Amino acid sequence: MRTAVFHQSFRDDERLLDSRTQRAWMAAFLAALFTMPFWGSDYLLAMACIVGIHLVATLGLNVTTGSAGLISLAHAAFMGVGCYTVAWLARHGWPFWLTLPTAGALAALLGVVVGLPSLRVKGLYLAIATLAGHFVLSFVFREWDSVTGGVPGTTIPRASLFGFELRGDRRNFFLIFGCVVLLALAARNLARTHHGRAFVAVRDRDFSAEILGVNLLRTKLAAFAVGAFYAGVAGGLLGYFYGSITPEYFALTLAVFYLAAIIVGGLGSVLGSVLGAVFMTFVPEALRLLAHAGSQWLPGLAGLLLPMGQVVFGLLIIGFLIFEPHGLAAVWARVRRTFHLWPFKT
Amino acid sequence: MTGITRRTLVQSIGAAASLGPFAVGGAAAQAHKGDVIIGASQPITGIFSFAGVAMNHAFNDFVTWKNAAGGVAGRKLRYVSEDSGFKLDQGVAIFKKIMAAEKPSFFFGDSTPWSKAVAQDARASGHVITSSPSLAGALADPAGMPHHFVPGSTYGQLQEILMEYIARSARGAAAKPSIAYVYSDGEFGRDGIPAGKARAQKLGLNIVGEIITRQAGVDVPPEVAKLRRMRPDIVIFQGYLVAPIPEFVRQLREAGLNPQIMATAWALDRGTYEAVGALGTRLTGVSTYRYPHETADSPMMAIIRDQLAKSRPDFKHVSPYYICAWLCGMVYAEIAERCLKANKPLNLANMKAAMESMTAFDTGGLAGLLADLSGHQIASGRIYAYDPDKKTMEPASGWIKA
Amino acid sequence: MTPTPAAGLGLSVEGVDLRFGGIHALRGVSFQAGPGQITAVIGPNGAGKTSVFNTISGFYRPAAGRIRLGESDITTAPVHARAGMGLARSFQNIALFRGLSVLENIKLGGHHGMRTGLLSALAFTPRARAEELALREEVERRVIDFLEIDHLRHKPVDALSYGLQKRVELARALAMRPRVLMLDEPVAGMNREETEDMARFILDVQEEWGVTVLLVEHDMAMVMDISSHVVVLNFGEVIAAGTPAEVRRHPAVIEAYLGAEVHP
Amino acid sequence: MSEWSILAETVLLGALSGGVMALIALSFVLVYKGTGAVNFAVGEVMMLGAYLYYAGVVSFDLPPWLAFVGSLVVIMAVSALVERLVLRPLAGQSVVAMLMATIGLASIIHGGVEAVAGGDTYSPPGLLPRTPMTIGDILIPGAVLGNFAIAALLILGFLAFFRWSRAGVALRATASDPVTAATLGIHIHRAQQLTWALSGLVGTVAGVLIASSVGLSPLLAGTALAVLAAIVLGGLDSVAGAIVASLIVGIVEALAAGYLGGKTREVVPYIVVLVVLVVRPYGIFGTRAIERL
Repeated sequence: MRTAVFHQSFRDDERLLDSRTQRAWMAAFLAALFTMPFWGSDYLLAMACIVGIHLVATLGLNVTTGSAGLISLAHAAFMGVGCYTVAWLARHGWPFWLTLPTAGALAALLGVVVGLPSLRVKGLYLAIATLAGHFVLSFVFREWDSVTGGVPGTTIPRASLFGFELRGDRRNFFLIFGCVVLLALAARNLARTHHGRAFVAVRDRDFSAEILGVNLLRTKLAAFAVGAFYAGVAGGLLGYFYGSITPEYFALTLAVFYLAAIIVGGLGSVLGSVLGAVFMTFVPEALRLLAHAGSQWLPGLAGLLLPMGQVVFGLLIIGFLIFEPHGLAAVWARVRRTFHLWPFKT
Repeated sequence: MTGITRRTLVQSIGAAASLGPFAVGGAAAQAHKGDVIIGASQPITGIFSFAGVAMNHAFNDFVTWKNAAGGVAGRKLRYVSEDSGFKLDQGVAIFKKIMAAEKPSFFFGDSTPWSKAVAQDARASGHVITSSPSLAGALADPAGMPHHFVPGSTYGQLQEILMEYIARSARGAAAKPSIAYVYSDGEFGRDGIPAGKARAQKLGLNIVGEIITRQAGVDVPPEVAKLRRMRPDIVIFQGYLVAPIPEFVRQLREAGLNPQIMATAWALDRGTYEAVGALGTRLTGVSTYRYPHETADSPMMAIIRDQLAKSRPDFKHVSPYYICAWLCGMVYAEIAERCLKANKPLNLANMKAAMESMTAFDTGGLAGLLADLSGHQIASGRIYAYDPDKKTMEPASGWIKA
Repeated sequence: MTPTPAAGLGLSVEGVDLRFGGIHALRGVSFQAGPGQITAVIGPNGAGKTSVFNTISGFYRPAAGRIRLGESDITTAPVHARAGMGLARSFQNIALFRGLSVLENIKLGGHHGMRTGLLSALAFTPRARAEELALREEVERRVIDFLEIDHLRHKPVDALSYGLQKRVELARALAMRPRVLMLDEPVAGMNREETEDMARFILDVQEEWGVTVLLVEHDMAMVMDISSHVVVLNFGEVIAAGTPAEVRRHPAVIEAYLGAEVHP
Repeated sequence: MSEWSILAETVLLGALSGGVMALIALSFVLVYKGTGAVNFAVGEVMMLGAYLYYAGVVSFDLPPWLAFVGSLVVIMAVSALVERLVLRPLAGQSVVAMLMATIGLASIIHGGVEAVAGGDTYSPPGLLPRTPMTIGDILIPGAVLGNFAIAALLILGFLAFFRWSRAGVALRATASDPVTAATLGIHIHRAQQLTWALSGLVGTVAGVLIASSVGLSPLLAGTALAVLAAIVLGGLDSVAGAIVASLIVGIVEALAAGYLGGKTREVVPYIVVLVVLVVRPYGIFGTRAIERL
């Protein structure tokens, strides 16, 4: 029960951070985040950049599958589209603040095309239709040598801002987390507008939503477009971060990784995407540290534990599905609620 | 515990034991003044684990042997490696972690994507020479990848050596043999094909057809049907480790065809030549490295055998991956030695110059001829053919330079 | 304050035929719902009441016949466009969206009136914020206060009692700025007191907003009490229509409900 | 060889390889019809079965046929266990949840097999003699014939089982309407467990057939994904559709590989899927799901 939070106007009631404590926490979090390049170690920065890229893609999938309930297995392919678009445009001298939105837009366009079957089919048929979309796009990545560099892949010139080259993890960090904050805010805003509500309505009962005036055609395609836009931007950031990419990176396992992230994190919420992306990226890392720490006493542990990465990954998905369907976001909310009036009893 | 699991567990426990102390202990172990550090992101787990485990053992054994023999110009070698699981994200993160923590002078990765992904950071760091088991032509590029070298011949060169051998052995014959390519739809499969076809054309050899298949789970019958129509004298496989080659050979024989079966580098491992040999077919192919049983002609092979007897008695099968990694260790040590002897710091410029000065590097017989590393690769190889009696691969030609 | 919505429109169903494969659900159904009036459609279970509603909503496409809303023929209009024309609806088995709070469910009613584009929604431009706040103002004033559910705003929908859920559904329908309000068994499963509340709300809506109400309901007392025109359906056919009094005495209706009189 | 016999050979080989694909498709459809869930882990169960068979032959020195039967029994037990521990707690949850549960399952099996058996490729012994057959100048390899024979036999057995045996009818009833089936005294949980066990069995047979011809490695699981194209073409909930569609996709893949080059082999079935989904959204034989409002 939250006390001392009284709104005078609807505007206050509708704000994202509606209490001073929330605004304080958010300010502290953002400060810690954007000063990380100065106190973080190289390794931490590298992992943070990878988490940031996965987070942008997870935010997108949480719109398509989390909010609108349209299962998409083509998310990794959309990321590929974004990455190759940025690679091609950057080679022709376009600056990053132009290549990233264009990459997102192109990926969004393909998202709409792959999303077309969602108008006539639902559930598992749709999942298989997006799977088909994934394989068709992967085929294009491997064969269209002139643009994508074909099987050997292609290189992406570093992003540069007015000649100041974004090289090394520190500079890329700001580019990536600038996008993360912007796109997370956008996703959060979407949930406050009628588009966001329409997505959830289409997920829960799309026939009733239609009768209430929700245009299913435009809403489902918009869900695919927004999700693909995010994946496209994430692909672009990936290209700038790695500097070179091959088609193998955008495998089906990556699409499954993002599905797992939104389920473990929490379907349909931005907080869910954040928690899911961070958690799922660090599972293999945590396993490695556990294996090394344990290998002092149990030499065999690393040998057994490391390949178990995939087993743990699967166990997590099933565990969360059965015991905590609303994911880490629900756990986070429960924890926060117990500390609302800390140290007093709620 | 089933047979296959016991062998694998032993391997992986061995890997873990070597991994454990070095990976974590490495940082903690008191770093001697100016240790020469070799970092590695090895695919200990994942679909390439059998190669990763072997290469990890090789580097450990090489470092133990080299330090026992006085190290490098008085300095000790230290090997720090972690498991990449053959995933790009993890492999790159490990590279950055070890570069930050250990400032290594040498780094060994797990694949072509890895080598390309870390290229810009490796070059920018200015103090590391990288390498990997990938024989892709794009990686042997002194100008584009000054910090990288390929510990063997590139796929293209291997194909060229193969074509030279085919042309040479057909000199007396009436008609030139017809050749068919069967390769997998990935960089591992496609990379060397254009060079091979070009050399074949130059030598007047006739390529009657190309068959491209998936990396795994290949539907063999329709492809064999096509081969039947091509009627090739020689079938060259490229881009497979074991999987479909034995089945291709089996169905070719059932269809009454008996072409000569050829392959390159990694495909010439025991799994393949034994399976194909069991079908009564002599697998032939080009390899940059000698085979472990050739201790007579290669003093270094004898050293490897002794070192293994000491440190890893139950490690029976020495695969080409082990030899490649050991050879790579030797190149690293030689580069370091040449710089330190001329008391030049181990930075990129000096190490690159030292590497390119190694035009007649004695690999102790591992790579046959004296190796010339000026092109950031070892462009030589020899043809080996399977000997059903000895059940090993025996030399079938002299050493050929690409 | 936003302008009060335009007065209710007349709704006429003309000779509608509906078939599901072999089943002939509706046979030449015709009736009118006078503008600003409360018209009830009654009949035993399986008479085709919900089928008529679904056909008017556009969920089923009739084999023959026409549906007219005010002047325009909406028989083939796309389902989602009908909300924009002023056709609002509640559902027999409650169709609230579990993923949305009560307030969000109600706001969804206003969806067809929103003009903010996707991009400006993502950026939440001042225009987008203004439109959302205007919708919030309107929903608060004209629906939430009106139906006295301001204590439920941020509650999850499935935490509410059955009666309250029905009221939220009515609120959502009202948020659609309806000109014709279709209510599918609004008081089914409610106790006496809740039924009276709901009946009062329906009457208030009709009187204050001048909205045309089309009602499907089994609670005879409530129907006869508040509706000015009653249509009786049986086996997909209109067997009687008129004022509550006329219909009550109509022989065909009695027979359909109570079975034939046994003549001595 | 004349143009015609090349075409005939390609089509025949495609149809024959479609036989094994039909087994995998049957494995998918069984679970979908029985429990409403698509099992994305069919490929992994297939691979696990093949590994069990190989372990039986190598580690326990069993003759191939005994090892084969052994692996079938173990897989049926494993599948039943999976249904009990993973699927039943999720009954009633959304489609996304069921789909993701099987994807999680696939990742567990894949990781487990890789941890124990490593990434090497093994070649398990074949079950059948491999005498090829020639019709005119068309030659059909023995392996393909053997695989098709076993697949056909098993599929006919299943169709008979579903048509005439009491348990088969009970499974069909549970599949079409679990609630009514329960009221008629059919123990629906045991029926669904049996469906999963049978799906595992069919998958393992396909796994052993493919592994003994193409080699056994964790990547074997990938071949099952191509079958998804077939079952969509045939309609997710129709056994006959899945079988016919698998033959069609087998032929389409063979024609694509034959005339458009090996590279297109993997993507052509998916292009066919996209076309079908737009034209006939529920596949050729699939029934259109009726939405109740």
